[in-house]
Amino acid sequence: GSALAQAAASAATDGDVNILTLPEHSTTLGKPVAANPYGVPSRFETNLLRRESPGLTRVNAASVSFTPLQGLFGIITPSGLHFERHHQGWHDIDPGRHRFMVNGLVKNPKVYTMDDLMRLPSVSRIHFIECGANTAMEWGNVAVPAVQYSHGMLSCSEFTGVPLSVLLDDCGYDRKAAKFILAEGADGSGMTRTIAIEHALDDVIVAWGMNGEMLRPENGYPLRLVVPGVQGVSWVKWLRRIEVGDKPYATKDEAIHYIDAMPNGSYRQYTSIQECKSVITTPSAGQRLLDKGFYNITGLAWSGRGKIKRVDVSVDGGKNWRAARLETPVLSKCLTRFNIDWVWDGSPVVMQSRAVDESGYVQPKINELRAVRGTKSIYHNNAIQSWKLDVSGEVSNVQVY
Amino acid sequence: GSALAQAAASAATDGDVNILTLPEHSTTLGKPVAANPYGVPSRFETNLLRRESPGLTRVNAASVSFTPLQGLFGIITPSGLHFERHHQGWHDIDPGRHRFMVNGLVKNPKVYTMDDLMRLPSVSRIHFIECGANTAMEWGNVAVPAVQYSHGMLSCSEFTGVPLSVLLDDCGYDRKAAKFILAEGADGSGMTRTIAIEHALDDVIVAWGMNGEMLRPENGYPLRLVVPGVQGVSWVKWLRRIEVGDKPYATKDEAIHYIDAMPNGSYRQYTSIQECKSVITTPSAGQRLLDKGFYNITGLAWSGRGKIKRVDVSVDGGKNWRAARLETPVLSKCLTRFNIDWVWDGSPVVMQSRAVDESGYVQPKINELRAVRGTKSIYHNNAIQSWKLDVSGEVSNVQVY
Amino acid sequence: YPNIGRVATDKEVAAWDIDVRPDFKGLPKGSGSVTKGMEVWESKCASCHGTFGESNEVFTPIVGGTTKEDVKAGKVAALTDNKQPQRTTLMKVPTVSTLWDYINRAMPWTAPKSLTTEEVYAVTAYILNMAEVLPDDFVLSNENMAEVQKRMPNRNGMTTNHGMWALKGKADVQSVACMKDCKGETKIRSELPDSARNVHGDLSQQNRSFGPVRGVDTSKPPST
Amino acid sequence: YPNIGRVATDKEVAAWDIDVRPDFKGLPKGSGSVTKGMEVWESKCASCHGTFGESNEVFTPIVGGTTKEDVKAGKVAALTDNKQPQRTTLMKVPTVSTLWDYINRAMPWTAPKSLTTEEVYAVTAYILNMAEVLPDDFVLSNENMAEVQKRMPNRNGMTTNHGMWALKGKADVQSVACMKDCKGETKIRSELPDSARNVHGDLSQQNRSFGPVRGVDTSKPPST
Ligand code: HEC
Ligand code: HEC
Ligand SMILES: [Ca+2]
Ligand SMILES: [Ca+2]
Ligand SMILES: [Ca+2]
Ligand SMILES: [Ca+2]
Ligand SMILES: [Ca+2]
Ligand SMILES: [Ca+2]
Ligand SMILES: [Co+2]
Ligand SMILES: [Co+2]
Repeated sequence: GSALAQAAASAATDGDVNILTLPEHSTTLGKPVAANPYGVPSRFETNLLRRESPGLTRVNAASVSFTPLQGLFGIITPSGLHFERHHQGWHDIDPGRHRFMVNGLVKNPKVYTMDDLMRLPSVSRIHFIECGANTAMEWGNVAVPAVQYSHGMLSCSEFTGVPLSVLLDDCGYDRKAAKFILAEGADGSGMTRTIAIEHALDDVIVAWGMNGEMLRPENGYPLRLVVPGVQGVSWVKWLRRIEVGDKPYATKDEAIHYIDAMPNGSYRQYTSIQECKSVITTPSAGQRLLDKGFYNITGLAWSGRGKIKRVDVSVDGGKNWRAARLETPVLSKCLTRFNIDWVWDGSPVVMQSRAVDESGYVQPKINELRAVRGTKSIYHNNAIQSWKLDVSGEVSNVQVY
Repeated sequence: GSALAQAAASAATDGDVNILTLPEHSTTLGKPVAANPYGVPSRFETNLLRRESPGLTRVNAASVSFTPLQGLFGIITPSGLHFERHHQGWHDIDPGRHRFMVNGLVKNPKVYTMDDLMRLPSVSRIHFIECGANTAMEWGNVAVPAVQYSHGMLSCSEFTGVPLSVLLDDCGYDRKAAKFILAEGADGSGMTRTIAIEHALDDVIVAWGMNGEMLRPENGYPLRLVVPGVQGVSWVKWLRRIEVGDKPYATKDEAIHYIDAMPNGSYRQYTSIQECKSVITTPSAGQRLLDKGFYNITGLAWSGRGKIKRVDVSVDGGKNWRAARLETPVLSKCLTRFNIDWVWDGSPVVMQSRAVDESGYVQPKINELRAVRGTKSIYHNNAIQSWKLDVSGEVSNVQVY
Repeated sequence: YPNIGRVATDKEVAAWDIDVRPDFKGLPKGSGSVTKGMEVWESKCASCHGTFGESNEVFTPIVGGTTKEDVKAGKVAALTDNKQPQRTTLMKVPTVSTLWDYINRAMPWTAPKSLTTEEVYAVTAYILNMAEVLPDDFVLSNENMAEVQKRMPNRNGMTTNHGMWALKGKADVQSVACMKDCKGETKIRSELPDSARNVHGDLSQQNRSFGPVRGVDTSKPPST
Repeated sequence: YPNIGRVATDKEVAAWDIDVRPDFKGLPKGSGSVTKGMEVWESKCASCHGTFGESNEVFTPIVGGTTKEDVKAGKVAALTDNKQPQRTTLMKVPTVSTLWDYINRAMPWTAPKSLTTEEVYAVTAYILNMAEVLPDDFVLSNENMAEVQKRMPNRNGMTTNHGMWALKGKADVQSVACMKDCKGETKIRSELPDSARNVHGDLSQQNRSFGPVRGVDTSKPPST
């Protein structure tokens, strides 16, 4: 804190030099409008970036980049920092040549251009997207040094598109026989995922918009599926096709991956819902408090089963809990930011958050998860996260139960 | 529509070549994760930019750039396309050296660093910001060719910061004597605006966050005031100081500008609330429909007095109206997107939207506004906007009453 | 909030608390003559605002459109008869504090906050002198500002009698939401002049090349 | 929705509808031998996945960890005894259709959808041959896929008996939200290994240089 030190030093005398000597920007003319016709962050905002976790995957076109949750505010993820998960790399697809097809158990298999789709009745909704493998590295022991890597396969945006139900109706889907849909991407992996028809008709969106503009290429430009509450792999990017069928498809990413290893050696298949979870983002591991005194402990809570009902925070390793303030609006299958007042007296602290959703489900401890699912499960780790604050002010990642 | 034509042509035969011949992105490996650690829009998204209106001002450091509303979705404005209004240019201020002061009728005048402020209890809320001069060019006759220029001094973001009431409390403001506050910027113009204490204590935020990340430099990095419902000029950027006082300050931008000329030659001073307004963004002037058939008419509604209650749409120049679907959540002092189904039969159409807010206020026609305020008013033009659709498919800006 | 912020020193408050209110709270002691003001104006202001404050080059004119009668009435007649093509600063500004405060904080545009207190008094006096509000030999000071206020041409030009300040203020325009067979004319009263069609550039370049609509090629005339 | 979209032609559907389900709906007629599959593998696959499908270079191994007993049982024993260091593709995959579909749509990685139908049959057969699921002289075809399915080592390894698919499914883990003096141990059971401290780079460069906290300089050991 050189700025802090400086401030303190000069405050002892006449005052802070940053006040007493007017800064240059107060005494000069600044830059014109539209200097950046498409604006970018400040030159002082170069540390919070999407980053990879070394060794997580062996090739970076079938890999992950993580959202820097440690320094974000509110619930909207800046689109430039939305996490990435590609299986065969990303492309910047020409929307004029992109086509979308619906086939299978429908009266009329149809082809739509982007022009067609964007003329249809659209909706915009704010939803979280979380990779099923978020926090996977921590099923066993503590493995990563910061919330970016432990929880950063998580983002939240306002998505705009046409409800899938509108398209299924438009093609005359078979209301009796239809039991599942298959969503298929136009990338090399031809990513495919099965979705139950009830879910498809409920709140799934064929989306082109993200945070007011077109999807970013890394997130599926010009078209992706939005499957609220369900793990990100089902939100098929570069969406080219929906097939209506009567049986699940057991695609690679629902028969070899995104299956949950149980202690008895079996795998749970078709586990898609992201259960209720929360994490304190500031302060969090890899951060240092400069000082004793007041802090706003803040974090995120979410549930694939609906709205967040309550978030409790403990600063004594789980012995006592206080309900945090939830920011409004609290939306279904959307991030909810929580805040709670706290004064650090300089002693060591273990802080945790625990979310409860509208179904009454309580975010579990890691040992409770393991008691049912063992330690090989990889996906769907929604355990309570513990951060240890040391007397030095340094926060680190620990498991507590 | 060469893509359309192509599609139509090939559809007559075996099918669309864009389907029959697999695109390159389906048969190759794409780019790795974190190729862009801070992502940017697609290479096909280069047309929607912040743009100036030629002749509106004479120097571009005291000017405006407009948000391209004609192609945006939902309610969140991408931060790179947030409108700009500077009076003495913009700066990219070093947050480590930025200071914030509260003085005047307070027990303890105080200085805060960004470190201090960001430790305080924060809130995040989605609000619109509209320049008081939005749509000013149309107080008289039709003047501009597109919604970007008629309504583009309008944006909407999730803002994060500490409630001003927390800071006023922290400094021990004089609950009896305090009647107004003055907000002051650190830019060359030292932008200053008076705000009533009731408003200051209500929902005003000293904000650092916008859409999940720090404010952009053009929007006040690292600190700006958020004054929900009030014209943008009060949302002081590069905020350096709040003074608590007992009288209004009659600053340049509340004694020479942002005053409303009335037909009797007097000016209304201290008009700050942005009254209920709406506009159809697609289709809108300067756009062309390629085809008859179904369209989703979509637009935005907002009110400085609270929530939007209803938006009506007319496609016959105001004779008959239908209530549009409002997207949820409908938030106070926030954009609300509306959508309505419509089939174009190829005949000429005049389309309009009309918003009603929770106070019961009905967005007026331009002649109703003029009947009270005349034609010199400049600011606070919240009239119903009419777009004329020609048989050729071209949409243009008209005034209808 | 333990350990957050600190008390500001007097010098810090003095460095930043520069605002001057209509009742002259905040006005520093000092003075400046019209004569000195002319020097300041010609060396530091006239290049942008014109020798007589009349220039429209970088901003609307500062001086012009006010009369001796206005000084008496405290209400600028040209605001009613609309004979002046543009509304100048002095036609609008009701309070002399506003001029003083703004020049002090923001002018000259490229070097804001560079004027001495004397220079601000002087150039404010000179602007009012150009507008024939103050005589050539006037020396403006903190002592006589209140007197000068009484000569401001549009000092009675403002009203706060409206509903757009208070959170629950009453709206002045009351429309009605008719839904069916609404009466009244629904005629097109104004259309975009042809000359304005392409002034903002070709709109086909300002819309996406896909989606529900295209941008109109405004470099060509409308097709009908 | 008048004038939106159009009916797809048969050829268009055929061009894109390539998925193959566990019940072999979508499987095109054709066949491919283990022998041919070895050619395909060595020329187009082995560089990434290893000559024996064992490579860990670009992805987890495809082959390994399955036994003749697993083929009989339809359940891979190593998934229970955890003796295999990594879980290979063949240890997990229950359905042969999954392999066929995925290789057909996505492999080879840098040239997806470039294989002929025969090549896909052949290389699928060869992978199963490497795992000793199919004999050296086997010719895999649409006719015998159902038989091969009966030999998949982990064909009985899946369960859908859980609550994470249905919108209103019942959660398997039921915690309780104790608020005060909560019982049970609250011990630190695991901490970040020192070796992992700086693996993701210096965290002081991954946080802002201002705000409520700073990033820890992880290039140095912790201060306690
Ligand atoms: C380099 C150009 C430039 C110079 C030099 C300059 N000004 Fe200005 N002035 C401007 C601009 C541009 C504005 C409008 C700023 C805005 O939009 O807020 C302005 C605004 C003003 C206004 C407010 C007018 C109004 O109606 O809002 C006053 C008064 C003024 N200047 C006085 C001065 C004085 C006195 C000086 C010299 C001491 C000076 N100016 C020097 C460019 C200049
Ligand atoms: C250039 C490297 C490369 C080549 C060549 C290649 N693969 Fe792959 N393969 C990969 C990668 C990387 C993945 C993982 C993709 C992902 O993450 O979704 C993969 C995945 C697979 C899988 C799924 C494994 C699993 O557990 O998910 C199979 C099966 C497979 N490849 C078979 C083949 C066959 C057959 C060929 C040749 C016809 C081939 N591969 C050629 C790189 C390659
Ligand atoms: Ca401190
Ligand atoms: Ca003051
Ligand atoms: Ca001149
Ligand atoms: Ca069509
Ligand atoms: Ca199929
Ligand atoms: Ca090898
Ligand atoms: Co995932
Ligand atoms: Co404004």
